[in-house]
Amino acid sequence: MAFESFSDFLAMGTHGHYVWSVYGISLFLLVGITVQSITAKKSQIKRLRKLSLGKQNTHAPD
Amino acid sequence: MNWIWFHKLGSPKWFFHWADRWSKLIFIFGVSLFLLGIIWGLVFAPEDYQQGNSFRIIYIHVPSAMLAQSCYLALGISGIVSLVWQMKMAPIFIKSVAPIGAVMAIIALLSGAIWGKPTWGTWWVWDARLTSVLVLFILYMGVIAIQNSFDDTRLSDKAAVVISVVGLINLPIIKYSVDWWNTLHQPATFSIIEKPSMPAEMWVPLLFCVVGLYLFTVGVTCWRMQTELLIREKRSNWIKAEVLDSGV
Amino acid sequence: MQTTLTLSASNLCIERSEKLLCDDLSFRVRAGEILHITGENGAGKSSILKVIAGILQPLSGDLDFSGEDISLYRDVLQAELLFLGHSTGVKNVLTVFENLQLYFPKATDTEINNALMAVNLEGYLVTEAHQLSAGQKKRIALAKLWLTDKKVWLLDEPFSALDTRGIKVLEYKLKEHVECGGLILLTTHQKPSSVLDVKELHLSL
Amino acid sequence: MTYLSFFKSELKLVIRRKQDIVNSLVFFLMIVTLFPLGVNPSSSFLEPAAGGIIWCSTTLAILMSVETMFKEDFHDGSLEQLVISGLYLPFLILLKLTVQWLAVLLPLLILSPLFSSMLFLPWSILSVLIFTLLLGSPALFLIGTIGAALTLSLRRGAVLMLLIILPFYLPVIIFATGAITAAQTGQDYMGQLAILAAISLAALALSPGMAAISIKASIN
Repeated sequence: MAFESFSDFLAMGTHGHYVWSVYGISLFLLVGITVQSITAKKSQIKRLRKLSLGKQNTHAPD
Repeated sequence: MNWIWFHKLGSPKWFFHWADRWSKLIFIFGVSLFLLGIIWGLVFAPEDYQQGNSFRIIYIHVPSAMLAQSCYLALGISGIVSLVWQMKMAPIFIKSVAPIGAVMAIIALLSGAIWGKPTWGTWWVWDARLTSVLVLFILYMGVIAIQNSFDDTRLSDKAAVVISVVGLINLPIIKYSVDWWNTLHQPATFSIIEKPSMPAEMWVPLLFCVVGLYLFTVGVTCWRMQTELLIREKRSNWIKAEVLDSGV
Repeated sequence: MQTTLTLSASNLCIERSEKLLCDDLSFRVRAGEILHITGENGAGKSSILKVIAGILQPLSGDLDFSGEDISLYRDVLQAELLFLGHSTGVKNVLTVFENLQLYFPKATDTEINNALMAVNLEGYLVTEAHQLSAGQKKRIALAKLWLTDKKVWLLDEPFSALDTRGIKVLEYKLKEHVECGGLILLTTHQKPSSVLDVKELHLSL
Repeated sequence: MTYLSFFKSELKLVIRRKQDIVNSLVFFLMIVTLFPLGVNPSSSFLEPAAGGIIWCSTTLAILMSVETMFKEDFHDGSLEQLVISGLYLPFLILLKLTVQWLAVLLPLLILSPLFSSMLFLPWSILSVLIFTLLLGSPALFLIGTIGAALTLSLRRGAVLMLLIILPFYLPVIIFATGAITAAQTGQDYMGQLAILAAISLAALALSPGMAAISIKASIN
């Protein structure tokens, strides 16, 4: 353990705001691209599903 | 030598199933490694004797800078693969990995700039590493821009392939020229990362972070490629079956 | 050794901007024949010609020229090919004469003059092409037919810029060409007159 | 069509379109003028910066002239005719490029004494400047061709082309200005010139083929 207390850990010496802002921004960007990738895939699956189900319905009567 | 894996990789259907099975595992494993490395680095690694705690930015900066370079390398290699073997998956890979590489480059740039403030006293120094990451970022934006500029998929694929191949060949030249230029103009600045010796408590977590971020990238790339496949192969039967099977 | 020219396509699939234009198209043209490709606007008449010429890539299918597979490399065909597309390839700042000289550097002045006479452009020899109308530019491109020694002609709407007399002249030229052992693929809207003996290939949307 | 007749007609085209060449020279002059006006007209600023200023202006002027290189051929259909002519497309591109290079670079070289005296570049350095232009500019043209070929079907491709091609120009600019700086400080500059020549040769090997692939994709 490199820190005496939790507040020490937050302060990071005098460099707390540098370290935490880097980690914050990075986390935001990494989570952002992950979420974007997952939702894009899901929404595309949903769209294709609707499309193929819709086709089945329209073809059903004949 | 067995080349079956190579041909399998070129098959969209095979890839889709492979990604379905493995991408989640790879992603989760990667994220856990990365988090482990970061927590280790933030909480347990010792303070740097020169830079103090701002040194802990290394656990973000180095992995993302490495990923930014590796992604471009992968981009260029798959560009060559696409030119030589006309492999269908290669342009899909390029399209999927370019945004991730761009994000990695942004992270490396921002973390470098923020790290620069306590180290050099300014947000930006024209240091060799930061400058080449900046160029890398512009290269990524070029690939992304050219993919989004054409309506025709075939043309945008070809354009992205050509640009990434040219980029791959240019990358070492750019890197070398920036390094050379840097020694010319900035002989005095000390580089933020290169150390004569880094103790194991410092570099082992860094290794965790690097490997973790690589795996994270592989996982996310798989999903993006699957999305791209779902868009492009929407008329094929196996995609239709796939879509109906999967529970959203 | 086969000496007669044949051009054949088998199972050709052509896609343009995500739309399938033709699926499983096959045809065969021999020396002395004219293939007339008909179809509505947007049915892919021009695209077929461009695919054969090697400007567009087909989705799948094979092309064969006199027994040689030209699906991947069109060199053998292009050595014998004259393609007149929708865009004329006429350079605006060059004169009519220079435009033809670019494609036929060995042609003499009289030959070029005669060719221009055939398309009713005599007297425009040293006029720069940007002073001419779109129809006249199209006729500059058509004049190539009177200068070329290539055997395979791909003509996209060759009659569109011509008057009745011009159409007749061109039809006789086409007839002469196939009689000398050439082969022609052409697209038109209107039916060519009975002077020409054509094989029909109809594309439906 | 033969290689010779193509080359001749390209020469004619360039000569008839003198205005395009004049435009890119005026564009060059304009950028050079921006620096004394916008930053500092004193020789203490301009003299060390002269190499960089001239090279940045050259880069932009070349990019502008290369960008339009295939546009007209694409719209009037002669590009299609080139592709199906049965001639080797990369070589045709190289011929076209040679004409363009002569047309842009020769006037630039002739005017370079003027530009360098405007920027207080000493006469002894002028030869180094000319050498860097001669050895470095082929790379700029060759790499730029790829961008021009890729964006030729776009109506507003100029900005996109700048974005994708300029990063590839960095090494050329760095080594060219490096050679000029080295000459100004009395150091040996042969190394930089050799690297410039190497980059140009590499571009010569690679670019025509790449541009041909791009053109074939673009006329689709």
